[in-house]
Amino acid sequence: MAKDSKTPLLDQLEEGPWPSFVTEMKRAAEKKDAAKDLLLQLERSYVDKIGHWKHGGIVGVRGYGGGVIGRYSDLPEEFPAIAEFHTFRVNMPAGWFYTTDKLRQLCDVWDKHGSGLTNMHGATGDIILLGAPTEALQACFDDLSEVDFDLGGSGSDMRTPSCCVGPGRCEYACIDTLDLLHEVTLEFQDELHRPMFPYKSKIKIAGCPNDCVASVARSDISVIGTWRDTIRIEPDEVARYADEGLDIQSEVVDLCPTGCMAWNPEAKQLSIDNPECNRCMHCINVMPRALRPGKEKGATILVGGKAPIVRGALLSWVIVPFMKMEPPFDEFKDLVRRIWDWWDENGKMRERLGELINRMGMRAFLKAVDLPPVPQMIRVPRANPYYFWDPEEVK
Amino acid sequence: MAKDSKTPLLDQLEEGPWPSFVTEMKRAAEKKDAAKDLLLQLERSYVDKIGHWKHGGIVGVRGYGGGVIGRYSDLPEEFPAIAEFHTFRVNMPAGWFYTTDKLRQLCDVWDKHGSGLTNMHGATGDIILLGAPTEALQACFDDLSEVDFDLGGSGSDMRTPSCCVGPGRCEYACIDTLDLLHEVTLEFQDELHRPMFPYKSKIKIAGCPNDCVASVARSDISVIGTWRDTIRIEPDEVARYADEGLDIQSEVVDLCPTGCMAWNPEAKQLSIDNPECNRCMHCINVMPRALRPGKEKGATILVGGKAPIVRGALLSWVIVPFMKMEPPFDEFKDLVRRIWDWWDENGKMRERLGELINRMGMRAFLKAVDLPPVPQMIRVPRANPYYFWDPEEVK
Amino acid sequence: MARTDFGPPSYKDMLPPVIQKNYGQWKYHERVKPGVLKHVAESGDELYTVRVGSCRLVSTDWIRDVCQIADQFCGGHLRFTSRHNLEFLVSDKTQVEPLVAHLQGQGFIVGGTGHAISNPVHTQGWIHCHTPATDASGIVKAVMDDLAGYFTGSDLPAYCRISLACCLNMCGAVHCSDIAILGIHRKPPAVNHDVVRAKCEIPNVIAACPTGAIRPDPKEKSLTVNEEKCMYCGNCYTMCPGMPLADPIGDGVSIWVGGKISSARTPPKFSRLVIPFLPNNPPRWPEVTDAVRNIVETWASHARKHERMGEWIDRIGWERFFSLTGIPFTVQLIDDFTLASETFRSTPAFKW
Amino acid sequence: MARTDFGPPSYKDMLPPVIQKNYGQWKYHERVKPGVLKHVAESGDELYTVRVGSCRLVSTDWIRDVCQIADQFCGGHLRFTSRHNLEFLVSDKTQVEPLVAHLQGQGFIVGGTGHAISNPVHTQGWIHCHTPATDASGIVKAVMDDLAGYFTGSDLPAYCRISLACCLNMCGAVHCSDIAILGIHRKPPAVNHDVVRAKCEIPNVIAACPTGAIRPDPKEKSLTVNEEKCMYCGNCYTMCPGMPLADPIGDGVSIWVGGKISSARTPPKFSRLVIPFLPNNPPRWPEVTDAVRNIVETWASHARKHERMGEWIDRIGWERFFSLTGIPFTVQLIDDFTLASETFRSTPAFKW
Ligand code: SRM
Ligand code: SRM
Ligand code: SRM
Ligand code: SRM
Ligand code: SF4
Ligand code: SF4
Ligand code: SF4
Ligand code: SF4
Ligand code: SF4
Ligand code: SF4
Ligand code: SF4
Ligand code: SF4
Repeated sequence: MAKDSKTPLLDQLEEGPWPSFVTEMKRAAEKKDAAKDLLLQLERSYVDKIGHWKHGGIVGVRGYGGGVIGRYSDLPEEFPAIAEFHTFRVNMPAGWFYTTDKLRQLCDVWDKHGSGLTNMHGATGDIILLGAPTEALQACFDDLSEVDFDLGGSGSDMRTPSCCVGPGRCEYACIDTLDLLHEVTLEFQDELHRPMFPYKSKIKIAGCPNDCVASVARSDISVIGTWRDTIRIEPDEVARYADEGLDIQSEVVDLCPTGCMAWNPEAKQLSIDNPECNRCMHCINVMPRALRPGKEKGATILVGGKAPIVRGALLSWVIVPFMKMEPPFDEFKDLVRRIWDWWDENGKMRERLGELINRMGMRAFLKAVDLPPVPQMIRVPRANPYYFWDPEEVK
Repeated sequence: MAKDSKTPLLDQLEEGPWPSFVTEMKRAAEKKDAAKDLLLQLERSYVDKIGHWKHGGIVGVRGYGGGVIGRYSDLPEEFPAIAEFHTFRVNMPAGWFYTTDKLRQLCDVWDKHGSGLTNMHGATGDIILLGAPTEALQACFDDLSEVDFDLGGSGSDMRTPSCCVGPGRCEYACIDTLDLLHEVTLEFQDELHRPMFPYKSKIKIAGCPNDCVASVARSDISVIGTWRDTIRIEPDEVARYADEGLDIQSEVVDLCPTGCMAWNPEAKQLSIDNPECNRCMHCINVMPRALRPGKEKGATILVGGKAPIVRGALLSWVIVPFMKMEPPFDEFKDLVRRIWDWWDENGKMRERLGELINRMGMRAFLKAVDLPPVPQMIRVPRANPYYFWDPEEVK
Repeated sequence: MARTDFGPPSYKDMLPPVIQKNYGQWKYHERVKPGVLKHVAESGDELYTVRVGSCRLVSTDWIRDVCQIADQFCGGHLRFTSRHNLEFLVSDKTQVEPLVAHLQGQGFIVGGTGHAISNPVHTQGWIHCHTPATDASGIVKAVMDDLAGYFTGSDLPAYCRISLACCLNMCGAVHCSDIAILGIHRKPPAVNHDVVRAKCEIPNVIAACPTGAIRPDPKEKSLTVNEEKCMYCGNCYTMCPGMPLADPIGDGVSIWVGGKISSARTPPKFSRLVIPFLPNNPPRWPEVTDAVRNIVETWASHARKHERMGEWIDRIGWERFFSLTGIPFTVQLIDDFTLASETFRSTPAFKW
Repeated sequence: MARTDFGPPSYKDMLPPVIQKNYGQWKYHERVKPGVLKHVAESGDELYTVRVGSCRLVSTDWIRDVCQIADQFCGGHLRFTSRHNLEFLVSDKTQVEPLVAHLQGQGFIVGGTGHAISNPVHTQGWIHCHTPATDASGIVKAVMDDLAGYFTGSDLPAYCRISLACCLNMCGAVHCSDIAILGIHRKPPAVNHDVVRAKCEIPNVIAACPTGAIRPDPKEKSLTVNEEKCMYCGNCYTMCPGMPLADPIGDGVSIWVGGKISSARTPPKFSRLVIPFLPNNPPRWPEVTDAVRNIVETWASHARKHERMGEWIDRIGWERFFSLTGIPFTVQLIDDFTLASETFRSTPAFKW
């Protein structure tokens, strides 16, 4: 960069092997004033060591309660092109699969109305179209809808659900993550687009316990594929892995958390005491040619996962150890409705599902959504004696 | 027992291989009306399936605030001999060692003044003299003091401290539990006998991490012997255990929690990667002839252990990983005083040390008692981002 | 004026000569046979310990009996253990077998060492406390009559510590026992307005309740209890005899498993609730003895050597504990107290 | 009136033919080389995936660029991953090497598969959010420039997932990452009374504070913050521009380690705080890049194969993590929030 660059700090981030967002911003800046001002304001942040955005009031498009995040520069005189710089959350196709045609249509719309900058994708999974003024919002959405892109969630609604690639490319998929995601998204369009819950609610769907979409940590309702029967073993392929040099004893058997595997190196035979297997995936992960999930497939449903605001982060908890997952997924949809109903009725403002369960107790939750208690729900039983008996339980 | 027994239910507890407390009660009942009425009231409880005691107001002996537990029958008309039936908590000698002479002196006093029934011992460790009327208390205590028995604790004071047998008989003892106990008990006689704390405070002392006195679970201040250097190995004895048939690999090495041991069966050699040993005692326990704690001995100090009332049970937490423990134990006594001072100043009524630390934070505690933070204090660092910075920490 | 604050008798005066001589100089020990330990000192001296089960609630006659035995075999020295057993300390090896024979002849029970079920730590129960939800000594007697073979033998996989407390106060370390038997109340106090008016200081009673469940009842000049907030702790009854908690139907026993104290292999653990309620059925509490035996035997037949109850369960998983013991899993076992979410399962990895 | 609620484009229309044909019929996969996966279907069909690192904040030009490559090599199909990488889906094996060469020629970075450091999940930072305590894209760029060799190679012991969030809201799964970089504020909002008076609804601001730290200041017709209760969450600033939290000295970065998501071997875990504060030092945050590299390399050189950061630390113990990395242990790392006591150590068994 030239000596008289206006962005000497950012320029340093154009060097190095990792792709440079600064370069991307500069490409957009060549066409769009908004992108240029964004670059300059960011340089200013790099000097000041603070951000320069204010919270947006409510902005949006007709018929929707969410999907647009309002944002205003706190230096509008200096950076007028980003005085208003709102983002769209655009619902991505399941599994983030695209045809190039579709992507180009999206680019055309965004080049027309916005900054030309995007996030592919946001942390929730949406396509983030980064920065447009208030007046452009409706027209931009109209054009998006022309090319079949709808909005995702924001505010106190169901957020855009997401899923792993699943049956699209992964041999481990125990459920059709893509189809389930699409079905759920269509089923709950109203909940997605019109905030009316106590707070946000997220659904994420992973095809197996590897959880490649991090559902257990960042969704209120986590769906994780699994199986109920036994791991399928291909004995020849086991032997082939051994021949290729895999140390099956130390890399597989010794790391099995339940100790349910045995390896006979002479016979090159691997055996699994399947009832003791907890289906953690490790052995399958290491030997995918030789081992496969069983055939009786379905999902474990967990709830409550979330980031730390306000009472600490939570990982989702098992509430249904196994549910068949076949179209039209009515059992699942119905459960989701029962869960939301209870949360909606009892949740305080900004209280997520997990926090509500913590406050009211798993017992109240299970009763309300009509699920039986099973040991798979717990890591350990209670250690404290503070069970408040219902008079009905005391005959 | 005869058909017309007045205690048909209790009589059934005279059968069977385990020693019978009913038989003991009957023996005492032959001499003492109080013991007889106790037996009858207990039979009544066995019929009614409820206890028949009321809480005692404050009873005691001159010069002491605790040491006697008041108790009144709620059926005084029926069982007049136990209308008042208070118990003494008598401070036992360290390690519960007795000469028969001393025990007979105790029996003489108790046969004179009380029911002739005792607990050898109470769960805190005291000799419990079970049941005397109010009027007998002072005289009984006077006679006890004649034979050198003093009272233990009750109420909001330091409770009678206790310790394991330690150097009296155990090769694992890393500290002189008996001497430390005796010294501490003498040092804090005032705190033991005159309730003036927010609540009870317990000290228990174990000679090694086997913790044969359950200090970690039931004392506010737990002292557990340990060592800092390396386990001493007697190679010949290792080989002898192997020759005798001990499976050193599976019973010792495989159960070592840190995986720091290796066994060479051909050479019959056992080796320990000592810096990785966490001194859990397992290997030493299994092979006491061959393995011994190191020579640089001292104690880990933990605090906070308690039963569930009110906010849940706590296990004690490490606050000093290693402290030398040599007479006159000034460093330890001084720490105890600092801990009590802070608790006394900040604790609410019925708030034990562990609960206070939970309420005010380990940070405040460590600062107040002047201990440096070290990783040995924690199982894991915090997972939540809610650290409240002191303005002084933010330069 | 009587002497005060002179403290307990010095242990130094209580130690037998062999201990005085070898104090702190013990080298190793061996388990000679159930109930008999041998400790060898650096000096080569040997100390034999013969351990005897005690019901803890004993008469002075019993103390005099055991003193006599100690005089005869142990030079007038004995001790008690932290689990209330009695120990005879023998320095003359030839006296060991005669002592054991003598004890057994007198009806004493010798054992409790090594991988055995030692004496259950327990509490007062209906003998002397005012808040018990069950008896202590009676259940312990019934349970140990049933399990005596595990006291006199020592071929369990590991230690198995059974403890009993008669109410939530949990006197004793029952919250960290391999098997804990815990008395529980299940009904809030039944307010007797007459007694409250006559005998209780209303503000003190209100202040005593840790959950704030008690409010004044101005009409009755007495108190009411918000039953949903009451956790049956009995603090109010301690302050006021008009608030009795005990109830023949409400009271009973819960069973907790998997706790431990020692740091051997794994850190100390709390016991966990597995049976929320069994009725008080004196004098022999058959439901309780059956439950405890079932748990002991299931563990004993499945655990590996040196594997304590909690370590075994950690290895196999709680779902497997329930399937192996046949104990039904009920909603009461799911935590809903302060740290509840720590006990939930956040992984799809579990067994059927 | 525009159409509403029609939902996202159907994934079915987005799948390349080889996936349409073999949908749900994949048999196994192999890692061909860093950045290249091969999936084999029951039918025998093969699908090659070439993974490319992305900075996520991209221009439409970039999207058009990659579309062009996808047209050339992949019949016009591509996808993105859950960690924001780009994947080219190749059904013709002979196209794999030319594609990789083409990509590298164009300056794309190929890798991120297997035991590598994949793309850090991250957030908006100074680019678009109003509560950041640090930038997001800038630190990620600096860290990944430094660690690019671990993206293009894949010989780490196991996966190492790095994530960044610019404030406590933790957008992204940073709380369960092998290494999490978290922006933190350390100063309460600096109340600007003029702005508050002019622009804010006082009751709403008070209600927004989760810790109840805000009270009315009647004199100033404004607000005061009880600094001891403030945990710097920025909720008040969301409601009211007169309560800015950002501060060049107060703001910076904290480092957390040992989290994981998958249930492979061990259940999911939270990341734990190990460095409470590093300053914001743009554009390259050298303190942060050094800290992350040190942690990665210490782990890489000590962990066993398949052992994630948190699994390694669980095996060796946290005290050993601190001694091996040389990171000082400070009081900030000790929990004092709601579940604090669960994190304390209740055993004398530890290392030096
Ligand atoms: C854009 C995005 C970050 C990104 O760069 O990718 C984002 C950005 C914001 N998040 Fe987030 N969150 C984003 C994914 C997440 C995730 C990850 C996820 O969904 O998987 C989480 C953690 C999971 C969870 O929900 O618990 C997340 C947890 C939060 C929280 C804390 C919620 C909690 O209960 O702890 C807040 C605070 C709030 O809701 O007030 C928040 C709030 C915000 C706000 C709306 C802050 C605000 O009040 O204005 C941010 C707007 C930034 C902007 O100007 O665009 N964001 N946020 C992500 C959404 C993109 C998308 O739709 O794809
Ligand atoms: C006698 C004894 C049980 C026994 O049969 O051995 C006992 C008996 C009582 N305990 Fe205890 N506790 C006894 C050891 C314990 C222990 C065990 C220990 O000290 O190692 C504990 C658990 C450890 C602990 O302190 O946390 C214990 C935890 C309690 C508690 C709950 C304290 C808590 O913080 O959770 C209470 C309730 C209270 O203090 O109000 C309590 C209260 C009581 C009272 C005083 C109930 C009352 O309010 O009247 C009982 C009097 C019974 C009586 O009439 O004699 N007792 N108590 C034990 C004392 C004998 C001795 O001095 O040797
Ligand atoms: C006598 C006594 C100490 C005292 O001062 O009274 C004692 C004495 C010994 N204990 Fe203990 N322990 C004694 C209570 C305890 C307790 C406390 C309790 O049960 O309340 C524990 C903690 C129990 C727990 O973890 O829940 C305890 C956990 C141990 C352990 C660890 C066992 C384990 O693997 O977890 C050992 C090591 C071993 O034996 O392998 C041990 C080892 C020993 C040794 C072998 C130590 C030695 O070298 O002398 C002693 C003989 C043990 C035996 O019975 O075979 N001692 N021991 C206590 C006897 C109680 C009884 O009458 O049964
Ligand atoms: C493409 C993607 C799914 C998607 O829908 O986008 C994916 C794809 C695969 N994952 Fe994943 N995972 C993907 C995100 C994840 C995540 C989520 C995350 O990182 O936020 C996780 C959880 C991470 C964690 O535990 O913290 C994840 C944990 C796994 C694991 C478990 C690893 C472990 O031992 O803990 C496996 C199994 C393995 O590879 O051994 C796995 C395995 C796989 C396999 C081998 C599955 C298969 O047979 O196709 C895929 C290729 C992996 C590779 O990169 O070598 N995948 N995988 C995601 C690629 C992200 C990226 O660009 O780097
Ligand atoms: S979660 Fe399982 S099914 Fe989904 S992509 Fe990952 S490994 Fe495949
Ligand atoms: S899936 Fe996990 S638990 Fe099951 S056999 Fe494989 S490694 Fe073991
Ligand atoms: S705690 Fe240790 S030193 Fe004390 S008796 Fe038990 S094993 Fe021996
Ligand atoms: S004391 Fe414990 S950690 Fe140390 S070597 Fe022995 S078994 Fe291993
Ligand atoms: S456990 Fe409860 S009922 Fe039993 S002695 Fe202790 S306080 Fe009394
Ligand atoms: S029993 Fe305990 S919780 Fe219930 S009302 Fe009485 S004091 Fe309160
Ligand atoms: S982590 Fe905080 S600052 Fe960063 S995008 Fe999310 S809400 Fe904004
Ligand atoms: S930053 Fe958060 S905690 Fe602090 S005053 Fe504002 S709203 Fe309250």
